[in-house]
Amino acid sequence: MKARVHVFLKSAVLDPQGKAVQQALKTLGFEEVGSVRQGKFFDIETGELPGGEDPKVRVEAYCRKLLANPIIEDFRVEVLAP
Amino acid sequence: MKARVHVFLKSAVLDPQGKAVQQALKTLGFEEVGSVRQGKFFDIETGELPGGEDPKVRVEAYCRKLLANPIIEDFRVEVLAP
Amino acid sequence: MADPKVTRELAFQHGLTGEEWERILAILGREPTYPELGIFSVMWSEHCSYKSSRIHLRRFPTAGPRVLQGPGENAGVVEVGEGWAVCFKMESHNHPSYIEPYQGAATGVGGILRDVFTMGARPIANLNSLHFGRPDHPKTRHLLRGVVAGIGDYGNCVGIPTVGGQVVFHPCYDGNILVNAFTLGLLRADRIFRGYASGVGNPVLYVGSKTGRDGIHGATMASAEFSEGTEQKRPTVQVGDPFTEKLLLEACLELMEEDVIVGIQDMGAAGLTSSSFEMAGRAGSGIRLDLDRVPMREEGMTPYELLLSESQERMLIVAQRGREGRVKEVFSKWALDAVAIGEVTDTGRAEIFWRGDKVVDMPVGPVSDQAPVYDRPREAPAVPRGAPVPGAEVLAAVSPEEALLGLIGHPDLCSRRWVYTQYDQSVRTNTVLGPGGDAAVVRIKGTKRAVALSLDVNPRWCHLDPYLGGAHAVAEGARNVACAGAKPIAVTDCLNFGNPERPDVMWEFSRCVDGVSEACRVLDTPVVSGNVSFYNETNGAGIYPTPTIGMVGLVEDVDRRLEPWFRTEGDAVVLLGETRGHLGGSSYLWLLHSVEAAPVPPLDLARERALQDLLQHLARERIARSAHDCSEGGLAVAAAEACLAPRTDAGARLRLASGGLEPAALLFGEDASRALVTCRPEDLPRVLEAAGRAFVPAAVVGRVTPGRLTVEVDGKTLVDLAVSRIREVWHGGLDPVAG
Amino acid sequence: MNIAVVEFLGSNCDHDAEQWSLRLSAARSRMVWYTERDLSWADLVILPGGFSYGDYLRCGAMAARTPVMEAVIAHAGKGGLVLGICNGFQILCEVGILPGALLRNQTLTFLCQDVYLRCETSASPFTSGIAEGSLLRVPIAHGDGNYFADPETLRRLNGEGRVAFRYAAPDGSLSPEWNPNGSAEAIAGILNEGRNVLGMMPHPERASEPLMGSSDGAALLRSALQALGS
Ligand SMILES: Nc1ncnc2c1ncn2[C@@H]1O[C@H](COP(=O)(O)OP(=O)(O)O)[C@@H](O)[C@H]1O
Ligand SMILES: [Mg+2]
Repeated sequence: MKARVHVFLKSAVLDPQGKAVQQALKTLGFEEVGSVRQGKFFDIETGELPGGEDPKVRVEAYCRKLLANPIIEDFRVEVLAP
Repeated sequence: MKARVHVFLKSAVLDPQGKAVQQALKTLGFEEVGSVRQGKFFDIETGELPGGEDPKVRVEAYCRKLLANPIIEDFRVEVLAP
Repeated sequence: MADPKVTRELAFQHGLTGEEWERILAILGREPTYPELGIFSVMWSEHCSYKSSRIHLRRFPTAGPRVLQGPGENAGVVEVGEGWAVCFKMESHNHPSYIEPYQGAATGVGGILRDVFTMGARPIANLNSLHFGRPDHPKTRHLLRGVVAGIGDYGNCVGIPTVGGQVVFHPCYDGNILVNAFTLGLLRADRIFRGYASGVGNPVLYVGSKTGRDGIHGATMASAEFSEGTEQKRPTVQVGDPFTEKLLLEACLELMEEDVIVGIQDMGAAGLTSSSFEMAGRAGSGIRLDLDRVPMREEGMTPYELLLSESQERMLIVAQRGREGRVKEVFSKWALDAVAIGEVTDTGRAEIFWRGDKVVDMPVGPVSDQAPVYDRPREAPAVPRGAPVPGAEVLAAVSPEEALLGLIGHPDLCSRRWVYTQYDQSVRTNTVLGPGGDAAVVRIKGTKRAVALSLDVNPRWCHLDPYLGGAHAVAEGARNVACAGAKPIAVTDCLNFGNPERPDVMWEFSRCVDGVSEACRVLDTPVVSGNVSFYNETNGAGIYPTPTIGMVGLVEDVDRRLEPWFRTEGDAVVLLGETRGHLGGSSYLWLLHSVEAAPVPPLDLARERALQDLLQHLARERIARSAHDCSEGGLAVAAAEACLAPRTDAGARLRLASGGLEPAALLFGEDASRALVTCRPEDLPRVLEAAGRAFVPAAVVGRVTPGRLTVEVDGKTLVDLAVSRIREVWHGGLDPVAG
Repeated sequence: MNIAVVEFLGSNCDHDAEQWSLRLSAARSRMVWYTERDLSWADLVILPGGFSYGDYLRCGAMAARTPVMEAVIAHAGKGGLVLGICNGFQILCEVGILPGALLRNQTLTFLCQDVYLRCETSASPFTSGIAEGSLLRVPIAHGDGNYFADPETLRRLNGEGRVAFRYAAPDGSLSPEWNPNGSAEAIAGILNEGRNVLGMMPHPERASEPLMGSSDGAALLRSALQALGS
């Protein structure tokens, strides 16, 4: 299976990195840049899933167990190939 | 305009974080996990682009000037709303 | 993928010369295979073989009663008492850091750490010497930020404190920055490990990260000039993995507590090739490797790539036969692989196999230590370098107070706080004095001892007068550690120069080596390790000669050390050494008047030695309370710096006699061999008496006072500044460059 | 007092914490490997600072999911003392023993410098010997120490007196200038509901003898020792 997971900061959480990127873009002359939020993504490849588990459910488990911290982050899973 | 930019390590470049995540997932019992590559993404919102410039071209300029380090990273731009 | 056909042309593309090609044919008695050609090219590159520098480096004094391991191993080792020794070395990562500042600097730190722990030492201190282009060069900000973050993130993660260094800006580095990383480790004097592949039949184990196509030909890149376009043709940049480094460090040190390891060496430049050839070369043995067993990160790797890859965080271990299991056990505790990939033989040859074929079969000796040695032509410049010192009218155009603020707020001389707050300075809880003083002081737990460390070089002086510049670098380093109360005991160096094929560069190199050698001889500080980086040149513009000196001093009783700062009101301020107002080469003329004036201040090494012995005496006998050397910016800058003690606002009132000198010369001249010391008023006679006995000139120049620095010359107040103002200007100096 | 210092892969302040404990003569301390599952012998568990798993993914994320943490949770649940320093604090938040999270420093850089900590409560085993409102000078060394919690959590922390330390000026006042990493309400350390778990970003073990430049940090361990009646 192949999946891509996006992990983003919740909107209530300040994103100083995104802010710094936004300011840097402006300084470079890209005046139009309004807001930037930065996140992480993971491209995951796996072997066969155990006992025919649903790929999406499985990857969501990766997220809950490790990839995202629910206090500050949300995630979204896309299964790219079963 | 709204765009999302993915920045990834070039495939030949070592990704220590991805490697560590992969091992951690395995230790957590997700034996099937084969490879993990970690990347960054940016969600960007802008005001009007100057002189009707093509949004994709413009965002690619952000990437070349700032968001991606061409020596070790590649990027991909998706324009989500013009 | 089939190997390309090996031809003379291909050898040229590998940076080999016609003469070297002939030599290869003679050694092998046939044409080399493609992997063999790769091996010759990296082993005989300037970076690995020292072919242009070797005959000069022989002039360094390298022996001494404390020296347990001199140059030739992965790092030098010096005994420091009570059964302890320190192991240290400095290495350049200049080219990679220019191309990718963050990863280049980070992997530079990783490399020097491995050089030290491979000797069996636990790293306890990192320092770094950084040289950037002019502060307002468009690339400087990006390079500075990337390099500092890279050094910090790597050392911080591994958990080694970064306790000092230097940062220099000069236009000669606009296209070639310098990143020199220093590590010092601690070990028992009788537990030194070396890079020996000995004992026929002993297994050769590969430990650490898998091999990818990282930095293939990094070693030859470090041996060629940059030009337009090389920035494009770059090999895959190496990415540092400090977490793996930390595991590797712990696994190696844990294994070294047992009798399992025969020899060990990191895979640095030229990776598996240099480590296996050097280890077999030192032992006079042979080695057989099976490349199929090398852990690989990428698919389709060829023998050539496996041999030349510079993937980081890898080591080669020769273990005692039958103890492989123990090696694997310890490494697996640290979540690392250890794989037997070959064995030691008695053939004197390197025999390397790939899918059953012998792809390399060559004698080790001729490759590892009979590399070509060149005595390249040297030629002094026709016209001596440097402008004359400007006349009094020019100097008078800037008031002393303006000049002082201009100097301490200049990126070249201001506080490095922005840099070193990004470094963990206190992990391991040994840091007695971190960055910000003359020398860093790091204690040795379980004893009263400490080491004092400083990195120094003044490239402008080395340009104006390479001999004196080299000698001054050693003298300043030794003075810095002596100001902490330490006895200078040994030196490592990192010699950064331009293209050695240019006679003027080779002349600079040779003169610098002579200056360094002479100073090391007189100051009793043998050179125990070092590194040469040539070809720091872009489009024909080379850097100034930059022989960075890493000085190591020993404090026998850490309670009898000195700090550089004024602290206690009423203390007497004494200037040791002679002030003649020498402005040639000064920061004052360069930074405020844009003049690189000659000549460089003279250096009397016997006087220098006397001053340093005196400083140690004053510390040992607890007569002095502080000592700070006068270097860049002269007496006035030294005094201002001494006012900047953390959390105190002690100032000073200085009353000087001009002795007929211009104020600028008196205040900002950079006469060598001077230091500002303070003492309790009642100890003043003892200070003066000790100085008299040592034949060191000493003048009482003022008192420590609260809150202000005032300087009177012949009764006239020339400087009157609040310490808080000095501090603000000093702290703000890097903002325009880094912020 | 039996002190357990947990060693994760990559921990680098583990020995500093151990030596800190050893300086207290009444304490016995032992290093505990991250795969161990029994801490029943320990009176105080220290989760040390320093880059477990390289701080990859998120600081403390991977350490929080190691076997030893189940024992730490059990120990804390029984009221046993737990002190998380720097990375240890991040781990305690990741595992949910303490609320909130530690984000990237506002400066976006790693920061190592001395800070002043104002003690906000003496009502805990770690701070019983430290007067409320008094200041400790202790170093920080982190890239992600910017404390974040939702408003409700902050309200509770304040209301229940569970903020142990705040970053302060040398005169004890609070101001953004003296809050080095941008933490919410200048929070440098917090307690759990039972007050037996303290997480803090600064490093008291690095300020525990005069040679280190400050001994202010020693008070934490001394308080804990006293609380345990040894
Ligand atoms: N790159 C660096 N990393 C850490 N500390 C540094 C660095 N550069 C300078 N420092 C520290 O700043 C202080 C001033 O440096 P410098 O002016 O070179 O000292 P000195 O003139 O006494 O040799 C020293 O304590 C030095 O260790
Ligand atoms: Mg100095």
